[in-house]
Amino acid sequence: MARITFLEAIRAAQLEEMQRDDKVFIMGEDIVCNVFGTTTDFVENFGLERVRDTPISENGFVGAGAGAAMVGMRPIIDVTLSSFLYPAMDQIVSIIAKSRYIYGGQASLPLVVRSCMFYGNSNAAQHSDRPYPMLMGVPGLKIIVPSGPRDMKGMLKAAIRDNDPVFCFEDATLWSGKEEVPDDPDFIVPIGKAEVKREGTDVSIFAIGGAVPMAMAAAKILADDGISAEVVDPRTLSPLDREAILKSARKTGRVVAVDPAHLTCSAASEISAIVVEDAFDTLRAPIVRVTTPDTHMPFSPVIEKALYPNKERILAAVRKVVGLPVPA
Amino acid sequence: MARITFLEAIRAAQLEEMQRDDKVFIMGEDIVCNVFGTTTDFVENFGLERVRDTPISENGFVGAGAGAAMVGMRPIIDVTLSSFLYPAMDQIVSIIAKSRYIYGGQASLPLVVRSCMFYGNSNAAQHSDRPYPMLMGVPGLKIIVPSGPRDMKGMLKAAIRDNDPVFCFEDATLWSGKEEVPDDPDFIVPIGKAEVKREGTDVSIFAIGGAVPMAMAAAKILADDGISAEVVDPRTLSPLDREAILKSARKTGRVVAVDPAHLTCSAASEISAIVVEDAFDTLRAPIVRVTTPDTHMPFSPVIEKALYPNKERILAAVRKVVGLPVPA
Amino acid sequence: MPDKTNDRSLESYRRMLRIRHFEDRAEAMHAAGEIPGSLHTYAGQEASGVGACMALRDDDYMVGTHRSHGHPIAKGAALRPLMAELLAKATGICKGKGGSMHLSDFKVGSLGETSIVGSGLPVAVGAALGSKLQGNDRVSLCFFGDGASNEGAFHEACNLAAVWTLPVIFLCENNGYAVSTPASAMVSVKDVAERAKAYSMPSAIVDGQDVEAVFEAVTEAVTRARTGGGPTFIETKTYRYAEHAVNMGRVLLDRGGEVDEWRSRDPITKYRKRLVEGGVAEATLDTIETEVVAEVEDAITFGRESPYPTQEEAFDDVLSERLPIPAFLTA
Amino acid sequence: MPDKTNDRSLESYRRMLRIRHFEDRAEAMHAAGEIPGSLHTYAGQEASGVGACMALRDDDYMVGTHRSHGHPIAKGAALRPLMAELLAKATGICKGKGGSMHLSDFKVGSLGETSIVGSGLPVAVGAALGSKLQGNDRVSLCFFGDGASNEGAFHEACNLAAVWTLPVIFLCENNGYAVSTPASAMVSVKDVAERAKAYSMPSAIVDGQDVEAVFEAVTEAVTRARTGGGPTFIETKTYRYAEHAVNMGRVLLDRGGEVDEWRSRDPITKYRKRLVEGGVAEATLDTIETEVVAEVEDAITFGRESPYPTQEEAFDDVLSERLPIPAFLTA
Ligand SMILES: Cc1ncc(C[n+]2csc(CCOP(=O)(O)OP(=O)(O)O)c2C)c(N)n1
Ligand SMILES: Cc1ncc(C[n+]2csc(CCOP(=O)(O)OP(=O)(O)O)c2C)c(N)n1
Ligand SMILES: [Mg+2]
Ligand SMILES: [Mg+2]
Repeated sequence: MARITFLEAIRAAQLEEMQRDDKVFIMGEDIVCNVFGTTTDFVENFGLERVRDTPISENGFVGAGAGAAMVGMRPIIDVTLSSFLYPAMDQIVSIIAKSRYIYGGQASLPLVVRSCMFYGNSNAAQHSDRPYPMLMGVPGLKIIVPSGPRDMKGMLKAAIRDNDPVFCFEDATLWSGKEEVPDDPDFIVPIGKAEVKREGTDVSIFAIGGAVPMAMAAAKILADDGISAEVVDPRTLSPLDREAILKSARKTGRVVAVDPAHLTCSAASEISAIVVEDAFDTLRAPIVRVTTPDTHMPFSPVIEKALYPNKERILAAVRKVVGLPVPA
Repeated sequence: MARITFLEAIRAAQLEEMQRDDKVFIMGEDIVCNVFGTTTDFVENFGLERVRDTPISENGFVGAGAGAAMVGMRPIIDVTLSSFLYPAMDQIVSIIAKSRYIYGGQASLPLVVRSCMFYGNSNAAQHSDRPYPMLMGVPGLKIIVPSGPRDMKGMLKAAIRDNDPVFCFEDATLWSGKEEVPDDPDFIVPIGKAEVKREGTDVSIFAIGGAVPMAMAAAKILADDGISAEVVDPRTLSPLDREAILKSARKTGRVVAVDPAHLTCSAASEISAIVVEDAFDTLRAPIVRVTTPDTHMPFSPVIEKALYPNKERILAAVRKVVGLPVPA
Repeated sequence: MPDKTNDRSLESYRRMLRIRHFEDRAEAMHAAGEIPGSLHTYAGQEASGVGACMALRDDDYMVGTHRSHGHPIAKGAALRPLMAELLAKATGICKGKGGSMHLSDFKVGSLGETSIVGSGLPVAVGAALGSKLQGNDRVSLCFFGDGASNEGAFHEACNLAAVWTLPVIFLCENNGYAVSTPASAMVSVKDVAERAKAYSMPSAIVDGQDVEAVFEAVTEAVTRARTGGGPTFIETKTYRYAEHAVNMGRVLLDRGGEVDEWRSRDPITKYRKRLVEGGVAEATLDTIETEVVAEVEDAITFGRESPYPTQEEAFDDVLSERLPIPAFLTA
Repeated sequence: MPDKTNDRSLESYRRMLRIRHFEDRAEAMHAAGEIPGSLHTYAGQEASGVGACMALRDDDYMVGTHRSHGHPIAKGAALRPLMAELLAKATGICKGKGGSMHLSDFKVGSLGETSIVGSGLPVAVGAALGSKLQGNDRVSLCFFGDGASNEGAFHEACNLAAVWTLPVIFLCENNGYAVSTPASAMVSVKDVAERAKAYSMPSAIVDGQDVEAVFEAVTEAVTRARTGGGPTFIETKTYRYAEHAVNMGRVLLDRGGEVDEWRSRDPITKYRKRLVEGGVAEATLDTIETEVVAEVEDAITFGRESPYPTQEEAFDDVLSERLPIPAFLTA
């Protein structure tokens, strides 16, 4: 066990898996110079073949990752920021998601696309995306959004070992947070399993990525008010752990879904739809979504910050679904 | 009034608007040769400058449309099939959706992207996409999915006159259907308004694109069973007509959402989430989504057809929410 | 003609004939309603595919396009699973899930015929990267059209292969058209091979109707690639006889006498003549043709007698484990 | 030096100085925490931007990049709204919604500095298409970097401009690096301008530190474009003195003596020397500098005294009508 940051957890996962399996390699823009600190000492450890700078050609190198995976490699493809996934969307949807199927199982694509969601930093609309919901409707992809160093390390290791393409969305608001993380090189957090981060009985708060610590903080405050909030982190958004979502929703009968993505067609919308479809009988209140509204992210920090989910909005949503007055 | 097909309605809308406004032009792959019949006689009428074949460069010519719009033109950009939108995703999200905002309102992008959803025809996973939900979470875009020739003509004309970027998804399963369509060159169907295609009191069926005729057929059968189904076509998916959705949901208390897209993060999911969030008190049953499951579209017709929504699945869903036994 | 060449020549002839007969029959079966979906035939271009693939080893990689029948046959794929695929059967090479635009036989290194124009190019580069990282000497060849050379994916793939010195052969089959648009109007260079200069890549332009010429050019490129010399760009000048795809009569432009002119240089007829002139007995070639016809008929019979996939198979191969079958299909 | 040239020379000098002073102050204000977000400075590249824009008419179009301060100033934008933008104020040229990577003044034809690498190229082509369709003679110039020339968007834009004979100038500012990676490792040609051949486009390589040389090359391209001769590719060899963006110390490679060497050819110092040698009085140039300094300080004061946008403004300019404000913000 060591107390490490989210970024250190990424590095540790990559390091251990590259040591374990020489089919694993990493490529992306400015990987060698290690912009964010997730590849410290990698060139020294693995050389420039396995730690590979790419030209600014997202569609090209994401697709090259697909090709390399098809012939037996296990690429980690670092697409610096999630906003740079759009140029690669064709290879993502048409090749990575569909090749196994379209060739009747002949193709295997064991690859990981890592991409950071860099929002809340005054980097304006073209650099602040949180686009995982876009990919949730694309069959053939797995999607993870870890909410802390422990999950980050365990799930990224699971992703690298997975035989299917996994998209790992890394919430930069979590980068510097620290947690105890196991050193065991076989420590794995399985893909596809939600985690109850806090047990409760009155309301289920489903929270994603950077919203998880906010939900935990809100739950603490709610406890003081006598409200027992359960915090559930789906962790994997594709495939969603429907059973865990329904179990918690059925237990509490009240649901708040917190999601840093834009409101419409968000993961929060999907969770809400699942609950009302399959746990309606136990539902005692409206399901409230706490998301980023459907506007772009402005540069000016004075108007950017208030747009994302925060503890206060979660508290207000919970108070609404449990029937308490919401302070103005 | 004339009885025309969906494809003829597209042609008529384009023809009239190009006659009305010389800022309107159309470009796309194989536009001149008129593959689908939506530009018959256009070259003769408007010449090769305004009816423009493009190279196979979706990102390039979609972006060129954006640039042309910024300097005062009103392009209709024909992206033959929706599966070819992915290569253009960067220009769509980073430029078309965000330019007005990021430049503080200096940019105007009055353009239309038309794209056909060509599914159910044994064209396999790479050619059968219905990807509008991907764009519903992108602020700055309007999205329409007309369900018949009348709406097709009226909404496309509205889209061409609109000062914002409008994505028009054309469901090819509707291509040959005919309807009476007004000849009036100022006949417009406003963007942003849902339409109650059939009034009812027991259940609200929200249906999109090609699912609308199925929902109407189902409603007819249900009427024989004594069930009064209301069929609501949102028509515009962005911005969704929340009021109309909530009004119908509150009236009937029972909701079925039918959507040819994949289940997860679909428009059906969003409609469901809106209803349970804002019309919970009147909701009397689970909200059932009838969508395409989260698998790719296979080539083999014997296994492709059953995957899409159909009348039988809508009937089963309605029977479930109204509490009737669902025949096995 | 030395024996080895002779073997290769006869095999080239056989593979070209296989493609031609396979497609002639497929077209008829499509017209008869037996084959669903679209069908983009390769007739006229056989020398390009076969000449190129004959220069590859069995374990080399090849990636192709929507015009997908010719490439895997050229690479040596067995016909039964290909025809069964066209017939949408469970025994198809893609289990009936890919169809005419995706005939791909991974066993012979055919890593995917992909129907999104340009999308195969990065994949081919990635396969070559795999070879490099694994330290083997397999090369990767990518077929693509004149139209595809206008896609961004083409550009990014070429640059990647060049800066990483990867063993890739970019094989542009310039058949003069992309659906209805002539290359002369859409590609901003006279010869697509000009574009190789943008990547400091050696290039060659060859007569795509001459299977030997293609073989020779590709052989040189393969040698370069296998010995660490990096990528090569080859443009074959060729022609498709038919419309872009079946039932696209509307876009069958009036190509004037062009079709006849190209037919007069038919790659199979031409090669047969050359073989005969080179001393191969007519009877040998007739036997090959008889065998090919039988092989195609056998594939058709196999396909026809094969079962369709079951509904559950629609949920297979999305991920490495089968997805749960939705309730509405199990009820 | 004839008068006209002299006016232009002094204006060139003024604009280069504006950029330099504007950015020097912006950097300090960023370091002091007054300017949020990232900041990519243009210092070292001023001659490239100014030389190019001086060759344009006021009503010509220009599209740029994340390194967005220099281009609009070069095109003649007023400094107040630019500085107010950096300060995230409502009076900013983008109302505080774009920030440092997006300074764009549509009034002077600056149609967008876009921070997604390569994404401005298709837009510039589209603006040129607009000119052609409207039958006017406005040209469209697009700045982009060496790194951007590896994006698919670059390729598609060039081909489109070429086959449609559009009035576009592709101006590649080759500063040798894309973040940490040298062009020599990532761009598969020695000179990016080589890539013009892939589009049958005339090209030129110019010393990007020489504002006159850039002006001349672009003037020739503008004449070609304006008279229906189609696109031109121009590569300016230039250099950025600073790290890729402020606070990116980690990727400030050890560039050896390179920085000093380039500083010794500083475009502003060089040009001042040349003007003086050409007979311009030192005092004239000093006055310009004094004016520029005052102008920058005025812009800073304006920006500082301007109000921040209100929360509601976050919902403006998404569409042409303001979006409804969500309840959680109005409560
Ligand atoms: C990204 C994309 N855009 C458009 C299409 C539609 N389409 C299919 S084949 C084709 C023409 C391809 O031309 P070329 O690359 O020359 O190949 P050819 O058909 O001549 O073999 C087009 C436009 C597609 N499949 N994918
Ligand atoms: C599509 C995309 N990929 C990556 C980035 C991150 N990024 C910003 S600037 C830059 C380097 C650009 O290099 P170049 O085009 O040479 O311009 P320069 O910074 O040298 O002016 C990169 C990789 C981005 N903004 N957009
Ligand atoms: Mg072609
Ligand atoms: Mg650069």
